[in-house]
Amino acid sequence: MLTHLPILQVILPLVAAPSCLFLQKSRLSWAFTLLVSLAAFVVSALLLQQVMSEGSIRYSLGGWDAPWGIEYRIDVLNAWVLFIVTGVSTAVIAAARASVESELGASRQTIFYTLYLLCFSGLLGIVATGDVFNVFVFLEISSLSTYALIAMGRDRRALWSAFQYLVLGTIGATFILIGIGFLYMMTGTLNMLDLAERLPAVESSTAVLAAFAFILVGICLKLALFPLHLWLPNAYSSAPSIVTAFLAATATKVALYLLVRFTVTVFGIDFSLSALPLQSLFILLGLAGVFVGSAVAIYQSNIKRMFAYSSVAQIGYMIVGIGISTVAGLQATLLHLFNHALMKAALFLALAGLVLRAGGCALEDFRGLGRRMPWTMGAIAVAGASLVGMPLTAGFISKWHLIAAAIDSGFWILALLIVAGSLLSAVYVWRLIDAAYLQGPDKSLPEQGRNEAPLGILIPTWGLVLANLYFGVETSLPVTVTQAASAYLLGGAP
Amino acid sequence: MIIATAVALLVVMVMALVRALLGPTIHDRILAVNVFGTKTVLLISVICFISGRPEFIDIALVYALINFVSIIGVLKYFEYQGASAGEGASD
Amino acid sequence: MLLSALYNYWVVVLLMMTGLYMVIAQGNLIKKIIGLNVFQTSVFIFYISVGKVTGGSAPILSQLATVYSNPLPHVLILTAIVVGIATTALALALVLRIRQSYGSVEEQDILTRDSQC
Amino acid sequence: MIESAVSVLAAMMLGLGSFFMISGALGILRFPDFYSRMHAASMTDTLGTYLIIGGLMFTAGWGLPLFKLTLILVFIFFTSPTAGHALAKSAQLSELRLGGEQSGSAKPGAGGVHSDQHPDSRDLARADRV
Amino acid sequence: MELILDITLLSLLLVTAVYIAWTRDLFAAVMLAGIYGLLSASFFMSMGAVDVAFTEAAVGAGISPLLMLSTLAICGRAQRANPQRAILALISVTVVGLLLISATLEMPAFGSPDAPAHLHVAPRYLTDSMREIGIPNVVTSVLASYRAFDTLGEVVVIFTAGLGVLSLLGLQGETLPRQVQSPMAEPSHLVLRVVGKVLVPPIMLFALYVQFHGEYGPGGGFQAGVIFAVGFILYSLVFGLDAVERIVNRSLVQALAALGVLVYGTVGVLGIVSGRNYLDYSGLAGDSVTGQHLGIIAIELGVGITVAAVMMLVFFVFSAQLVRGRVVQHAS
Repeated sequence: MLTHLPILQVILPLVAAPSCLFLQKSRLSWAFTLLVSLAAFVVSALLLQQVMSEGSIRYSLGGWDAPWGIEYRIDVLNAWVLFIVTGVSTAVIAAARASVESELGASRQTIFYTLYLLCFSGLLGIVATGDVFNVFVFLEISSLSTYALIAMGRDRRALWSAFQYLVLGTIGATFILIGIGFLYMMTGTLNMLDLAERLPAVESSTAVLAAFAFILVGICLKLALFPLHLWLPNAYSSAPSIVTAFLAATATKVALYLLVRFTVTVFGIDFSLSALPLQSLFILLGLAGVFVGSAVAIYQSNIKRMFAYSSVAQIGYMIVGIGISTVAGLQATLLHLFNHALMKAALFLALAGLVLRAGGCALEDFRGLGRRMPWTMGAIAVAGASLVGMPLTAGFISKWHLIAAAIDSGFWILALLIVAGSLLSAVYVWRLIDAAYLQGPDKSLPEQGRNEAPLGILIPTWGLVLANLYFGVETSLPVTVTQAASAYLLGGAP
Repeated sequence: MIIATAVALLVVMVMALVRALLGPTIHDRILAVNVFGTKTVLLISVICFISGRPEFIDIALVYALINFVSIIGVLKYFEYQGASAGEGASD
Repeated sequence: MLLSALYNYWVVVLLMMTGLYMVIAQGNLIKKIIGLNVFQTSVFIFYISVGKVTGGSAPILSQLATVYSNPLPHVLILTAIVVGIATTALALALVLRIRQSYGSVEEQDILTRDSQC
Repeated sequence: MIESAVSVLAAMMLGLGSFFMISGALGILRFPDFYSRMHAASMTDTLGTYLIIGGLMFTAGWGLPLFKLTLILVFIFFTSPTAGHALAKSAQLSELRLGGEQSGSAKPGAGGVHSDQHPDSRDLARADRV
Repeated sequence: MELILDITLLSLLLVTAVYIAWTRDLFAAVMLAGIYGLLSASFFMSMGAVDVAFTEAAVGAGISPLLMLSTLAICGRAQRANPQRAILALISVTVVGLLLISATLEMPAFGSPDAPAHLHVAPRYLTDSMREIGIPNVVTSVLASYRAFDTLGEVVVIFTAGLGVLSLLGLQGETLPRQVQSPMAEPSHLVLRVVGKVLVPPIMLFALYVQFHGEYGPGGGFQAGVIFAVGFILYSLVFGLDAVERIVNRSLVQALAALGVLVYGTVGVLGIVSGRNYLDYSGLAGDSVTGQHLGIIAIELGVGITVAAVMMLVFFVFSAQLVRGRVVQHAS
């Protein structure tokens, strides 16, 4: 069975999704989804362990060898991303029940879990595959289910943001399709490794350059890289809370993975950096994302929206890491990918609890929250500290690596700007702390007693928060893995 | 002769397209689409013969089917549309 | 054949641009969806043009033919067409819901109505 | 001998069919109002279609393609008049409903929206009457 | 001849697309989108892509205009002019266009048999698929065996879209009043009713033919599913939605949609059970060619079931909206 792990990773949720539709009771489908997600997490842990000890795994689907059939190819990079996605998904779905029951009508809950599983398997499929067209297909599975999930949000804005996302997402996917078409036209293959072998022979052609540009723009639309981020805040703030937590922690990570996979593995880092002024482009856009995202976040009164803009900023850091384009820079990106997934999942889950109890998540709802929901607010405070990059939290580790990588490559100003960006994020996190602990509860409202979020939400949230703290101190797992991954990607070691 | 037929079909398709573009009424457009559809059926059959693979005529059959169903669907739309426009005009 | 070669790809490019223009510039949501369709279909045409081999027959093996078109782009486009109709169906369903809750399918109306409340 | 006769027959049918079709299309393009266009389409067009499929049938020779062509012929035989009938009926109905407006032209704002909401609905109607 | 066909069809496509972009009558735009579908299908046909032409005809000229028309019937057909973003659109479109045009200049010539695309992976499909899989339609062999996983993904995409539409619209239509009938069901459409009744069974038969003939000619599960659904759609157009829902109710269709995906997924798992990789059908029967054949039939069946079910589901949900809108209008 161990040899089938790569395909089990994807096929388990994929086949579970239609089965879930047959479960008529919503609690049953929740338990089923949780079980599937947990199983996928176990599979990904096994995969990661196998890859770390034995090197990359290849799995030919249908028994057809690589360039003719579709191949799954798991190296340290995908194993790492798979591990993150499945882990976060398990935590999110564990917290989902109460929130979903309060935000969605009873008749839609089974469909919700089915769509969730579809989205989950779509994301896993994108990460696991070694075939560029297969990436497109699974991208569409995850995108279509995401649009439907976002549209399930409570007010009508959800519909509009789902539509906006659908239009932009389809344009992005079609751009990727055009790029794949050019690649196929120039090389005759769709397999990533085969492409990597054959592209150098034709890399001077403008068609390959156009392919690169189209794929890049398509992925950046999905990634919500500044200035293509406009769909993200709307989508995140109006989707059901659980969907926001899941998407914020996984979808952008998977898009970032795709960016790394295409620029580093398929096109080769040398081509990627020489074809376009990509290094400065990435660093500039990343920094612009950091500053614009953080600055806009400061002025938001809807906290979901605030953290959505903060996501735009955090994506900026990761892009900067790729832009540095050294082993250390890439490692910082991959580390931040992991840490950001941990903190955003924790934050949005805590917000889900808040929405459940307070009915909304505007800044006013935070007044006196430290007393009303101490555990929820505590989670937000710790995860917020991690977001800012305080020492002893996971966020500090990745920022530290990023700054070190920048200094190593001689980008002193860049390092300073990263620190400045972190200060901006401290401002918006502080607004929450200030409202929750320092300002008294709203006097005009009747006095509210303690009204803590249900344990079903608190436990997964605090699990993630503790992970934030744990990986802020004991960093051996993420650091070893990301070190191996980036050395493998850039150094060409097996 | 087959090739001449194909050219004639193309010419007819152009004319039908012009009618579809010009309108002026909804029904003119539907008529033009219908004519265009039947011409496409014929064109596909003719292409099959020109390319020497007459076994692909199934596709022409599907076109004929789809064409018919979509014309009926369009007309149905129009009945709804007309009904709601009538309602709209009265209030 | 050279004229045809350029012509094919250039028309595809023009079609893509028309579709993309519709998606970006038109405020009507249904028109946007039609534009997306035009855009996607032009990509299909591009792929099929890539798969064409001069004098090649349809890739269904038979004694009548020796040269065949490339089957792989056909397979890819079959999948892409399905993805396209799936997206269209979902988008239209969204439009219907938007019409129900906003009372309009014009982008401007929706934006003003969103900013009002 | 018979073969050449068949191929001559096929060519004649194809040619005649093309001729009918083009004349029908000319009618669709040039006739002044919807009903005469409709008439042109249904008469010559159907005839042209039969002739062309007939010609192809003679070209096909015995085999599965011949059978499929027959199916197409039968299908068109059924559906073409039905579609025409439904179309004419629908045109007639809509004209009655819209108060006998000339050639059933769509009313401004026929989209179920009030014309005052749509400043360009007059445009639309104009575009519709060009 | 090929050249004339090619150029004419492409020019017509261009004219149609530009007119669609220009017109402000959405109804005309949708009708022309139907023509656009027919034209592109004819183009695919002339390029030798018979399976694609088949699918595009059914989807681009059939299902998608029908769905758009039902949407239009509810949302109205007038479109407002708003040029405010035209400049941004023009700029981005021009950039994309120039990039593409510059890319075309160095592309392998159109139709050249020496293009890299025809030399590397594809030749094996053409030369070896007969020996390895044993069916003449290479597109089907690639679709259902070499790249079967893509096709599984495609089925899941369709399933996802069906679910999405259901979650958006499906749960409102359940309060549909029973007595509402389609206007087409009025006695005045006697001709239509008779023809509809006569045509539906042959359409179903044809769908089955397409389903199982897909290995030898153009066709396969997807196309068959669409044709099957079109049969039901025709029935519902002529006899009203209720008549169809008496035969197939919605939860059955929903279950069928899931079932198709499950069939596909399970056939893949059988590959693992038989000691091979996922979706490897060679072990399903004594010799590998028979196994492949069996596997392809099974998964095509799964595809057909899901596609037919989802298409019907989507169409019915949309029509229910239409009928509902009409009821609301009558009430007000």
